[in-house]
Amino acid sequence: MAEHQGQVRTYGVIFVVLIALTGLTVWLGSIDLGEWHTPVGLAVAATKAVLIVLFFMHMLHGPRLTWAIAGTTLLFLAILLLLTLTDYLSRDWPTGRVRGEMETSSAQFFL
Amino acid sequence: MSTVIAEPSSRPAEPASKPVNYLNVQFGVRSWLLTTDHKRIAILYLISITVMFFLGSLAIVPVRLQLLKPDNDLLDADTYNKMFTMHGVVMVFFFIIPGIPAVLGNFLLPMMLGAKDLAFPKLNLLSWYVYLLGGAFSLYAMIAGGVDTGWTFYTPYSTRSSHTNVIPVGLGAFTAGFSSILTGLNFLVTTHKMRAPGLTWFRLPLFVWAMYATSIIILLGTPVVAVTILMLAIERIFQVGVFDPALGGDPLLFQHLFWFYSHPAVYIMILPAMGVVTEIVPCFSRKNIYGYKFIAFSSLAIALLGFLVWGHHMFVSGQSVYLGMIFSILSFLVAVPSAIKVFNWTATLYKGSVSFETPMLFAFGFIGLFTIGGLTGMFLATLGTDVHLHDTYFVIAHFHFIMVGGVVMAYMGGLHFWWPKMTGRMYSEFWGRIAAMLIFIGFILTFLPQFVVGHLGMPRRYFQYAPEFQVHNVMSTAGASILGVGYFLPLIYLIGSLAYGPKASSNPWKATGLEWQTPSPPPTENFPVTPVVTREPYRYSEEVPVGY
Amino acid sequence: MFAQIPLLPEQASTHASAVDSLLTFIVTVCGFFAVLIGVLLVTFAIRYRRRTANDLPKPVASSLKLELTWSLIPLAFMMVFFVWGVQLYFSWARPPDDVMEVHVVGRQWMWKMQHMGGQREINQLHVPVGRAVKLSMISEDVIHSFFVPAFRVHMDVLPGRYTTLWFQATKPGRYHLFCSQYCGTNHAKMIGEVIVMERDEYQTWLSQGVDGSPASEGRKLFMKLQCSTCHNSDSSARGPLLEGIFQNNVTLENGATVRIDETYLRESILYPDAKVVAGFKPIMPSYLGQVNEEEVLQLISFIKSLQHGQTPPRTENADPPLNPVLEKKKGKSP
Amino acid sequence: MDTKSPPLAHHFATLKQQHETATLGMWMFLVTELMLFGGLFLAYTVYRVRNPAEFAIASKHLNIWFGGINTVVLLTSSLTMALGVYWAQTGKRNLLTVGLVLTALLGVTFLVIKGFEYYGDYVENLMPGLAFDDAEWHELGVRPERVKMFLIIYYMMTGIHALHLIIGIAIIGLLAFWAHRGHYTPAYYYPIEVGGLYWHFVDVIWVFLLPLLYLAGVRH
Repeated sequence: MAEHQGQVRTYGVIFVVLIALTGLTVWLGSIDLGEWHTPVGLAVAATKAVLIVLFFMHMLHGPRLTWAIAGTTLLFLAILLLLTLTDYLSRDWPTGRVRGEMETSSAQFFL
Repeated sequence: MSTVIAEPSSRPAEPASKPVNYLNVQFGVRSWLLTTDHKRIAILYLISITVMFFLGSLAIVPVRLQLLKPDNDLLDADTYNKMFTMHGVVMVFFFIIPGIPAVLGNFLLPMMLGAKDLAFPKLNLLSWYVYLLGGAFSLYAMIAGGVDTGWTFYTPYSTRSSHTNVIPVGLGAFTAGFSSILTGLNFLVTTHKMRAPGLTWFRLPLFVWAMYATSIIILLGTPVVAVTILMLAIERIFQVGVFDPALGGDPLLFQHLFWFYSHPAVYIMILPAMGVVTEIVPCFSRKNIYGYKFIAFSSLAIALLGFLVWGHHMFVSGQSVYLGMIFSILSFLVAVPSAIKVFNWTATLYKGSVSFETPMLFAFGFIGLFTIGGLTGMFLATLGTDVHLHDTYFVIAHFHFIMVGGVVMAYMGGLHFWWPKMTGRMYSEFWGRIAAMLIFIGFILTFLPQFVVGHLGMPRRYFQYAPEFQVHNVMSTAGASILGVGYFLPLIYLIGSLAYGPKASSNPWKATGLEWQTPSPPPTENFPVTPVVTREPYRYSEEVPVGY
Repeated sequence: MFAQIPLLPEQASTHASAVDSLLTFIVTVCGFFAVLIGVLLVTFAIRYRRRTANDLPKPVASSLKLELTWSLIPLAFMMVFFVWGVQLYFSWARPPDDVMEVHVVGRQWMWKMQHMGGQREINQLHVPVGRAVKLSMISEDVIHSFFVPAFRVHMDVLPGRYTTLWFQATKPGRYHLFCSQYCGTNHAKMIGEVIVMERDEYQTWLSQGVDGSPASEGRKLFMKLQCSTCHNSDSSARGPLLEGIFQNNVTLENGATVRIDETYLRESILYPDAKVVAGFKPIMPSYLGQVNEEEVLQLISFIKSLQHGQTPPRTENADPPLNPVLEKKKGKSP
Repeated sequence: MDTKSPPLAHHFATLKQQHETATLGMWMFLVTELMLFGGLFLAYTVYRVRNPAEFAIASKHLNIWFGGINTVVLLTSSLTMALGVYWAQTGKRNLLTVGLVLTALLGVTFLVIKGFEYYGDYVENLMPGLAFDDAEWHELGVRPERVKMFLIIYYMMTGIHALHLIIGIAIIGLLAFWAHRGHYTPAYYYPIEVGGLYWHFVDVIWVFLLPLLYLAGVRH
């Protein structure tokens, strides 16, 4: 693994950013963003995760294969989540059958 | 003729004195139980999987006998339910899923790659112990009174209603899952990092491609079913709702999570089988495989698309009908790469030099039965017809054509094909052919009538049934007894060959793979000198390929 | 001997003939491909069998055209299966407007049916020929599945949620009813019969042994449980008036809107706190465990039938049912 | 015991191959781990879509301070881990040992805080099966069985996460011991790198658990 100048400083900066983002999450948690509450919380979390993966886990300068692995995993995770959620969100679309138990619309997820 | 695809592989002359190989390098129980040699681990797996196969077969004997008469009372309902559940659990989790990868894959993958071992030999040994642990949990459950949920563990029956050993069996499946994760991980890393010099991706044998695709599925799917079983166990133990509607849950979520793994698991079973057949067919046609890249990429396509079709198990479950539509069309798409493979195998025979040794007979059996199994899948992927055929014996027949007619046929073919390499002995060709034909005939007789009785409306998991279904069930039971003889024969003549079989040469079939370039049985680190590969696989002839 | 082996199931519903046409089509196409592959395998195996031990055939290059041909032609057929299958699936999922409804409750290990006219049956379902029948189904315990092979229809019966299945019988007779989703010990005994009758016979059958329609049974229950203590037309009523509300939209305490359907009514009877109508307090007690699934269906039928001014009068001198939690709270407070 | 010739396993040709193989193996393992949590994330999402009110209210009953402080603890441990890998690359044996020991200790700190948090949950009747009062939730106008569902998902997610952390602490502890013994050199440090990948992954999972579990509802 190639060494990089000022790696310690990079780690320090990333760490400070991570802590700041944690503070931000907790602070945002007390603010009513309406339906954006969860997406914003998850976006901050995703940012933190990306920073950790890219820098602490060295993916940024890692082999392409690592990127491919990460991408594949996220793709299949998305398949699992999206196809299953499709069921819950479209189960009650009209076909004339008796409506199922779930009345919540997709928008309510983010309330 | 002998084709050498590895240039400097100076073929080791077989000296008169006993050559050192992986079998005789060390003796004693310790040397086996603590081995990290992938070939020895493969043998350990072979033994344990064979035991599991016969246990699973034994469990179905009383079931088939019970079904001889419509209102038979040979078994009571509970015993019947426990028997078919054990048959399903043992066969699925402890035989078919690990079968080809853990035995043939373990033995062959490093050799086909020109490597000395798998990337993580200790992990490989660990996977066998984890497998044994899982098996122990399941056997405990069997002895302690059995389990009656069916291998699918559907909630809320499994969490609320069943009074049997759901947890130990769930734990067994959970544990066995981690065993296959370790194997899959090992295969992926080995394929990426341990290939011999010159062995580029498109020079890999197609068995390796198949194992690679299988391993991807194992890695992505198995953990999901593991955590699902965990949730099921927690709901059952604490009576806190995850899936049970009375506790606020949704039973369909269990089905989604379960089939997200268990449908791709079908491809975990069939892809290695396809890989085996892809090795056998060109060898006994003495010709290059037709459409190498199409077969290679169709394996990957199956791995990807296989994850997109799980909902076709749920067409009448109350899932969204719109999602049903999506799953239906995706299910048709996954049929295309399978069709590509069948056509390519057939085309490989064209203008070949076809011979009919035992492995090739099994391969023919595989192609025929798999084709029927695949085509009957069309009826189940089509929404309108699945509404009728769902959960009937039609489904039973369909997946047995794939899993038994397909996977077990290929497993037997592969075992016979590489038996000389694994043991250094030849088995009786005569008995081999008899067994192959008995299995084929027995299989057809067992499962063909089940398509009919399923269409007539006989639901699965019925211990007594309407009288008009009797003829078909009697035929099935008759076929199953032939099938049983067919499976028992190899046990005898293969074991017999260890003592009485003639010594096998390093390449008895005159095949091209790297594994045939080393003595039979191979030495501990597989190759005396690391081979260098300079050309694509399946080059039986020096001539340049000609078009149609 | 072979003449005695049954090969095809009876066709006794409008759906059955539609499914059978599609089945025939798929059998034809798949049969063609199976035979094609079989013939090719056998022909090649014989024609190109090894003749001398040292045969060494020339290698054959693969052809993109050929690969595409044998990928795309099956795919084209499959798309036909798909589109045809979807049509049937939607007709299976979408009952016609003019249907005769029957309530079905599944439990380990029996089927309980209740007709709108009040007739109740166990493991039998009498229906007239030529009339669309819609089953509203729910399970009391685990998942079951309502399967009538002669009608080529199938639908899972879930606990906690209504599912529906409809069919229109075309031929009088007695047909198997199976539970096809494994449900425990006597799964194989959870069987029954669907008895299809000519219309006049069916009318005769209807006139025998009527217990009272679900709606009238529901009315009795409604009175027995003293629902009208709160659900009445007084301006000070503690619960919403239930007259003519079915299929209306209603605003909840939290501002959301729900349509009043069977599932909402069931939830409100068993879990009244879940979706409280705006302007009312969550004081209604849960009837979970006090009414079974059949009775819930009866109450729902009654509420569906309830028109303006039909709410039964309050029973005199009856204490209203109270939310146990509130009771407890009252007890706790000094 | 300062090993000058780094151990090359018999089946590898070069140290580089061995290093790459091990790293790749860990990445592949993390694929599995992510999919394992994926199943739980799906259950969470589905039930949150179905029961938004219960999830919001139950989430507000969890203690955000424990969650927040633990996030900081875990992020700090990730920093010390990353520095540890850097010191291993650059051959700073003592610093490496210190980095690893700190990482493991921070992991233990996390678990201790988590333990206090679980105890607090128990005291506040947030443990279905052990301490839970349906009436309390009826009063808040939500269905208790759905609150239980949130809590059981919370315990599964944090429990499995804690299990991973315990395994991680054991691994890092062993690595620290060997580092102290001088096993690792700039040419042979892949066990540190691989252990680090695992540790960071456990951290990444927690980063998502924070908003999902503690911030499902708006806290005022």
